[in-house]
Amino acid sequence: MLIALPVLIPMLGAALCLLFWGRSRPQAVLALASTASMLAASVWILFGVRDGTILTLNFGGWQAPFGITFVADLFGAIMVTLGAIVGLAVMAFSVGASDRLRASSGHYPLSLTLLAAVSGAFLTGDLFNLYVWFELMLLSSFVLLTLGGERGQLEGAIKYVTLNLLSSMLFLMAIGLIYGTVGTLNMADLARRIDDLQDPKLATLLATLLLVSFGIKAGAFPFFFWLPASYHTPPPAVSALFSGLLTKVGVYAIIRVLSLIFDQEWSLLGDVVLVVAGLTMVTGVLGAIVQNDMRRILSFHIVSQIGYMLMGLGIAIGLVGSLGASSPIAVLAMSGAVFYIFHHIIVKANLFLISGAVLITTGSTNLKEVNGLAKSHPFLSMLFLISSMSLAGIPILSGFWAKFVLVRGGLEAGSYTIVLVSLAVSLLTLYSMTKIWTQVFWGEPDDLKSPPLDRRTKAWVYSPIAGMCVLTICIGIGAESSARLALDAAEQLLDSSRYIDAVFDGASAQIGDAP
Amino acid sequence: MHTTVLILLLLAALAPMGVRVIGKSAGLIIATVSLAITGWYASRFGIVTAGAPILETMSWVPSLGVGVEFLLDGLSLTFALLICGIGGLVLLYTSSYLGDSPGLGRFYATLLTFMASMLGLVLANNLIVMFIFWELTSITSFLLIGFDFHRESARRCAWQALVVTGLGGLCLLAGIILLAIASGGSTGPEFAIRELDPGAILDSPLAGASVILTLIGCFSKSAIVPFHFWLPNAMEAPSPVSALLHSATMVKAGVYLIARLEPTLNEQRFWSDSLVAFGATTMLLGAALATRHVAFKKLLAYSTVSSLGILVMLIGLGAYAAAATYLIAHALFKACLFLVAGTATHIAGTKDTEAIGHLGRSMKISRWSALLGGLSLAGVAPFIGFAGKELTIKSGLNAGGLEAILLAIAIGLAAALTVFASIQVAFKPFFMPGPHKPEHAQEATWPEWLGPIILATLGLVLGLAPFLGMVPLVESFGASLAGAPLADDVTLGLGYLLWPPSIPLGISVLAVVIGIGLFMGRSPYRSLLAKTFAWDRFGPERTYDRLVGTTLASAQVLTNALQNGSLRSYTRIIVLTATACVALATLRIDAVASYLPSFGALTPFDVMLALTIAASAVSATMIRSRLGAIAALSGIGFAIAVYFVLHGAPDLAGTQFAVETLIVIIFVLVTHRLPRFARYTTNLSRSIDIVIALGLGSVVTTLTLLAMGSTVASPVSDFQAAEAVPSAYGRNVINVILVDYRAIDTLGEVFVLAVAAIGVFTLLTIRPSREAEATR
Amino acid sequence: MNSVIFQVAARVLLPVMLLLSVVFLLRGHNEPGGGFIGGLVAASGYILYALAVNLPESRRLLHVHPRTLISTGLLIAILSGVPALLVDQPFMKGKWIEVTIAGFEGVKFGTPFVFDVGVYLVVLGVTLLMAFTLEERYQ
Amino acid sequence: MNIILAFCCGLLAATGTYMLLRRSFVKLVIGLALLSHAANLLIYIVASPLLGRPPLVRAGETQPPAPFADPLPGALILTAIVISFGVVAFTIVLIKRTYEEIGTDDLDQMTSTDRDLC
Repeated sequence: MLIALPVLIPMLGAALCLLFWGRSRPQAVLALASTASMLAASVWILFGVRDGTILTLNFGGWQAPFGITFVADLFGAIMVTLGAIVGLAVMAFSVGASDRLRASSGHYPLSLTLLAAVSGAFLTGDLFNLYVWFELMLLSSFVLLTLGGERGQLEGAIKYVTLNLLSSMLFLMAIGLIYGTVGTLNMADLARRIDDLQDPKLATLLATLLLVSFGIKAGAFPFFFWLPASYHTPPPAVSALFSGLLTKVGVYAIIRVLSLIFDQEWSLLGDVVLVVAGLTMVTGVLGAIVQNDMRRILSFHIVSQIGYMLMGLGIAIGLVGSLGASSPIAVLAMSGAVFYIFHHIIVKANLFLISGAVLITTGSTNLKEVNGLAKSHPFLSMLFLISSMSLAGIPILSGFWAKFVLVRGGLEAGSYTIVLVSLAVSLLTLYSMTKIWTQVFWGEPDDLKSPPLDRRTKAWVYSPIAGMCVLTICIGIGAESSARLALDAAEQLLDSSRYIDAVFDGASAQIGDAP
Repeated sequence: MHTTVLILLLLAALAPMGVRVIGKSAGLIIATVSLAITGWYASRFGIVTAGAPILETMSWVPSLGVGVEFLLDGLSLTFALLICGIGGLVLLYTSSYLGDSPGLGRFYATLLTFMASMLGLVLANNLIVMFIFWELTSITSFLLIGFDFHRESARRCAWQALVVTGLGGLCLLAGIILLAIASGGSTGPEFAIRELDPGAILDSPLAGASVILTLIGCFSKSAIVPFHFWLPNAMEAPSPVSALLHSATMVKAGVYLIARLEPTLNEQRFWSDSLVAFGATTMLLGAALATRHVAFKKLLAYSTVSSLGILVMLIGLGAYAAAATYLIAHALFKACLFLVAGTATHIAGTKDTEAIGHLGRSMKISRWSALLGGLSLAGVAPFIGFAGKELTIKSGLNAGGLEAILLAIAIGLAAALTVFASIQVAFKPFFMPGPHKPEHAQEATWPEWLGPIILATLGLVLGLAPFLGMVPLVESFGASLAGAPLADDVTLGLGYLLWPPSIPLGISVLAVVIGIGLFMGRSPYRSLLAKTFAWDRFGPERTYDRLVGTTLASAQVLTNALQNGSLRSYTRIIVLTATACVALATLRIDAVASYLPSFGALTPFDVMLALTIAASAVSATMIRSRLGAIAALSGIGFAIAVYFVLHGAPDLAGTQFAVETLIVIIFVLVTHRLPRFARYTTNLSRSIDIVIALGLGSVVTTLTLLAMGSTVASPVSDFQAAEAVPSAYGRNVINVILVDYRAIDTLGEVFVLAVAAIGVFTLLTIRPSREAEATR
Repeated sequence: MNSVIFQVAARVLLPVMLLLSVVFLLRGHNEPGGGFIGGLVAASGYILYALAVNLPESRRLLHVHPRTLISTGLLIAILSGVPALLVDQPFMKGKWIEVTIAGFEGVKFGTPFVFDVGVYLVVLGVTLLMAFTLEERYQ
Repeated sequence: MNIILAFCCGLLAATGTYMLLRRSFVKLVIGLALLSHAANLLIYIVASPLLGRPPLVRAGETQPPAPFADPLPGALILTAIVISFGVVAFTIVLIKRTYEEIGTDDLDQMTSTDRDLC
């Protein structure tokens, strides 16, 4: 039961929120309570899987593969926990920063359904169930994106909706084809059965459609267009939620299906992933350096950083594919991807929250319109500096370790080109982060158009940001535990037999049912 | 040693509050702590110089091979003393110099963080830990250069310095990881600097790349050609920063790392040669560029560039004792001169050394600091700078052959230009007339003059009596670089250097004479130099600007092309890519045909349905009226529903009918006031789109056929059908799947529906105008 | 649509369709039908009524706001999984009891049915929320 | 024998894509609906190529009478149909609202959110 909680709690919260439509306070309380308990549940799960056990839950008591199974391995548990952290931070921020109309009509329940869907996607062990969570996530995000109905929101939403639905259709077709070819939807079962196909190239063909679909959701090259077109249009709390979680679900799905199911032609797929990773990094960062709005810069950077995550994956599976055995270097590279994802989720969501704080303080996030915040808002500036330097991979923050593990893995694996590209991109990231810093925070302060925030608003807006900053510092200083976690998760990911055994082992199903 | 770094960090965290509570005298406390730490390191002097390095270990990230291992040997001790000692004096100086600045707390915090990082950098015995501190010094340097962030030039220069050193940092990261991999061989990378294996590195194919990348990193940090341009620009920082970071310590980080890796890498082919070549070039260029400027700090900055070149060159030449002597000498006199320059600029109200006259009449103490420091810079006996210069010339001559002659000329020339520069900066404004004579000028307060005079005096004392710690420190420093005790005795005593007269002494004297001569004739010399400004546009700074410009321009072009705002272009790219990927993956399969299903018997119903679907689909795209298109669309839906009825899925059919009807109703309700379908597109673009669409369509068909052709032994649904009645008590298997086997899917589905309904509701009821009202 | 016949028809049709929807719901587990179709049928009753008579009247007949229906339905659907937990079985494990309803012996009544009731309510609420909002706005 | 429907699937996908590529964004919705039809049909024909009876068990028996259609794709499509209903309904209203807000249905005029170049 435990591992269904991160999905059920926010669902329950969302359903209850609907009863309080039009009243923001009870909804806010419900949202905070739900995300907080969701976080507690995910941390509990994380502790449960910390030693390498994989928890499973067969819904309805139907033995896999006949029903739907939830599986929490380390990677999944880490992702769910991060989802809950971002959720809690965003809800707290919303209490301070949301306008009353949005807060009373839809913002909270939809954020909760989004969180439920994200958790579901991280935990499910069933391909079609993944589709359902994807759709719930998408539809929640559509509504959140358009909530308020401003022109920019609607325009962005049309692009976002169209391209993501295109991706969903491809995903659905891929599911149909996979079921028609292999006869099952349970991912562990698929992993077993797909090896029976006469030709491994057939499996790769099935993977291709799936990867294109996930690639669109992940915002990889050349599919990322929907992201910079829309992420900066909704209220900052929504942007933060999106930036932290949505594309990462796509990346998660890519990692999951590649590491678990389609391991027939890993060396080829590894190369493909690396090429995509490189192009994603470069196009994303080049887009970022020419923008003049904080939130647009950050949006393009999401794209570029998706490339880093794919880089770790590509190196790892390419290495295992060509060497045959699971090498420590492959585990290292994979752990780089895992580390990068969890660093990125925290820092990116936080940067969007900070841009939100800038927005409600000054009324704009345009680099040309906002200046000199370091003088008028030294605390906010410090928080931005920490987060942005973490994003740029500056020690001693979390981003440095993520970058270090990836670069080290890449160099050890001999993937020099991608390492070179990633370092160049990292320099440009530093360039654009300092561009924000030198223009928004340095310079002569402007006369603020908006009235100063009251104490209560300030507390709600600043505390989640400060909390996430502390988190990135803690990950940086206590890098050992994070690195260990990432390494263990990576090892588990690359050895798919553990996942498969856990799903089909009745004993572990018991563990899942009664933790 | 860990404690000292932590104390500084703690102090950094407390500084802003401290300044708020007790005002600028907080600086005195901070300076005292820093000097106390210097005292602690000084107390380790005896142990370290006796040849027993101190090692402190602490575990940090063992799974990645990173441990905080601090090593105190001659090299790191020298640096630690300079960092904390000069740091303490600079902090003291700051308490007066920036005493009235509102950013004083921030300044202390950043400066202390810098000191902690710099200390960590030189103590760390782990490449990664060293790198971590390295990057932290870059960041703190960035923040300090931009301290006066309301000035546009300060922001720009800070940014430039960060990008240049950031570029170097990334190269360095790759370089040291490669180094560790090369050293570790098959056992995994070796990050502990003392454990690096020169032999293994020599054998590794990665060695070349790693050396080049590491050198780029060191050169960019230490402002070696072609990265030297950022340092003079960094003079936007307040003077204490220039004194501490940009002359005495941070810019020497590159030199430090080169020195640290010298025992490991000196066998490498390019290592020594590149050090000598780049070092000598930088030395000469820096000295020459210094004479082009008359502003205090600009001039000193270029002179620093020159000195950094000398240091790099000396390590390359293997002249470790000379490097140690020069390094210490330079830190003392340059920090002193920067501090004096800061005070002088404040008091005189201008930074133009040519304009200021007889400043020494009012700055009765600082003028002596300037004079002593300047003499040391010029390399005049008996100052420590003299010993440094003598040893440098001697090492150049020791290179032998043509190289020796070239080096001797270069060093001599640089020395002469440096003499010129030191007169210009340390003598001219204080003791010679000039058009700008500040009225009522007064000597600065004691914290401002105390530091420089101590540093200047130290330069004199150590020059006169090198046995007072200087010799053992230099020996121990040299031993760290050589990896063994130095073979030759270190001779710093004036007696040895001045008698018997030698070629170095001759060159030295000549340099002083030429330098004085140049200064006397400085106006024709300057007009000659003015012509060289034209060459600047080929210089590295312009190259940097062009590089940034080109990157931005191409990024703009690329982003314009990709993120062009047209959804249709996005869809096209995505569909084409998807089609291409799937097509390629299909073509790879051998004997695709064997997977295709056999063409079974056709029932007339199937044919009719298929034709209906096809005809409706095509007409949906062609019909010009909206209602017609909707009708065609629902035609497809109903045809599919009929197909479901015929093929064993009545539930599905019912749902499909119902949903199709609802969609039509909503469509008609909502869209009846939308404009008619307009024909916006040209025939050409329509044709292109048809081709793209057919491409995807044929891929879908192929995949469908492939999947239909493969038979599945026992799909999971066999079990679901078999157990529906016995275990799930339901006879409608589809419904049993929906509410029992896969109930969680259905739960997700009803949530999707709920969200969609809320979406429709909010879209229609929440309007921007109303939202604006609501926020009021 | 203001014809009297249509109004009368709608008044008659509403209870008929509601009854029909319940039938669909009840037999769904064994014959074609189920909560989804049931919910749609019930919703069309109200929609027809709103079209034929008027919207406020239809809303009044529903007694609750469609949003409340959605919320209740979602809660029922989630909570239907809970009974299994009480006996230490996996979430959503079907729990069945045999009841005697109106003389039918051994009618099985179980949590999956409760789940379907939740679906029914959600679909009813969703359809009505959309339809009412649209009618209000675009009629 | 369903082979002919495989071509229908392809055609639906093609027409759907074509409609996505039109400038008038009302057509976008039709395109999305066509694509979802394509996906639903695909799932069904791929999984149960045999003409089967409904997977309903007669009262008193424990197995549906063979040959019966694979019930799982049926259930999947049911879910997918309902989901796509929600999505399409939302999208139609979104299109309408966008039209009201910007006053044109030309996709190529909606470029305001993508770029902000220096």
